[in-house]
Amino acid sequence: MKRQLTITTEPIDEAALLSRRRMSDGMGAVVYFLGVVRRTEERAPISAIEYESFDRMAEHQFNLLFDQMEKRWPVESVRLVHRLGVVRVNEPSLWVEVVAPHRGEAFAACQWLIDEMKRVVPIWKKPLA
Amino acid sequence: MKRQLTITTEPIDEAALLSRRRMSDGMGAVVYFLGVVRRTEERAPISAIEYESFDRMAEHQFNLLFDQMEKRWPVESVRLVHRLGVVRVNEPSLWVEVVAPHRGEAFAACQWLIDEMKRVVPIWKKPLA
Amino acid sequence: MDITVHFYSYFRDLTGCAQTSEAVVAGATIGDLLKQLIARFPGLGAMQNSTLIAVGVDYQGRSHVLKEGDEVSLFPPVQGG
Amino acid sequence: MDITVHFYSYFRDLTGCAQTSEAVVAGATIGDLLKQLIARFPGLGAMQNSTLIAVGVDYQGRSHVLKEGDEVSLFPPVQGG
Repeated sequence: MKRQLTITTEPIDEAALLSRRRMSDGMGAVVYFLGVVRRTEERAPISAIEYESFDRMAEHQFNLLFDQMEKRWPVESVRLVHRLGVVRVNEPSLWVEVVAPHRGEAFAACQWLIDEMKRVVPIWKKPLA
Repeated sequence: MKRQLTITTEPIDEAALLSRRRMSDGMGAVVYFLGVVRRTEERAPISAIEYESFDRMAEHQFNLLFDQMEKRWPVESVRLVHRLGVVRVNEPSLWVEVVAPHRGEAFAACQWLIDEMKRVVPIWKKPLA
Repeated sequence: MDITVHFYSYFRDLTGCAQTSEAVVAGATIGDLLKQLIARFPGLGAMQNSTLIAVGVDYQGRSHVLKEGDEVSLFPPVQGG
Repeated sequence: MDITVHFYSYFRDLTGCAQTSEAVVAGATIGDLLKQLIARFPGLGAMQNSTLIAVGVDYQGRSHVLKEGDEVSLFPPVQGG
């Protein structure tokens, strides 16, 4: 399974990510998820979220998740970008792409990865007014 | 719920579709699905799939599905492109985007839409050797 | 009365036909029409349980009663995506 | 022995500190370390059940036995995405 992990303060460039997608001709399904900062956080209006990470551990925990993903589903490639620092409302903080032979496994693997990320990867957010 | 349906013989241009995405600042999740023609169909190698549709009925059935989707999930917008005619191996035949406040509903609505499409929308495929 | 019938996908190959007309008695159902069509196009017989049928752009069951001017479409299970 | 301790997210605000050192006895567990840290930084007390603890880059439970040179990190529930 090809894996590409990017944890960065740079804005997420979806078009550039798209243009770098490579998939073999046995693959039939690509699932993308884009997480975007919303105007309200716990009912209060915000202007941005500041993301902080324990970098070395975040990378390690993502790689442990990729290891499990590879065992559970026939995923050909996973690419994940998490932005850190100040991310303004309506800007993406997370981009995930999973390529697999069939849609069932692509959806399952992508949702599982995001759920697990939110459980174990040491990234935190602070809403900014 | 905004809806945009395109059933076309033109290639699917993901970059152009991406650049036309609009979402309000209450939306936190975008799920995309891309269905791509695989090299093998029922274990035999193919070069392409030819898609045929009963156009008027396909549009009507998609709209019935969008009506149900709107009742079940707080989706802000759905865009769906299905390509017809000859689609070569490694080219996309289906592109779906769902925008919703949270990822759970975006994933659920997107998967439901594709499952239902495969049950009721009159489009057929013929593998080409 | 005359019912216009359309075939899609490989039903066109089974019948050798994209569109035809079939005369049915008043009060005839889709089930009755299907029987007549199978008698005329025996290739449809093997598929009859999985055949999907629409009147206009909506699916209808075998007991649906036909009326003058109905456009009926017959096709195999759909396979979009 | 001395254990290096890092705090992340709002645990830095609760303790007023990003990194510190804490002396523990040989054979001390993470649970023992946590008790000492709460005595020193009472703000951590209210969070103790939801506090996540890593040694190096791996999560460890309260019964994990510490050894010389361990780098321990304390932080609140994670919230990526």
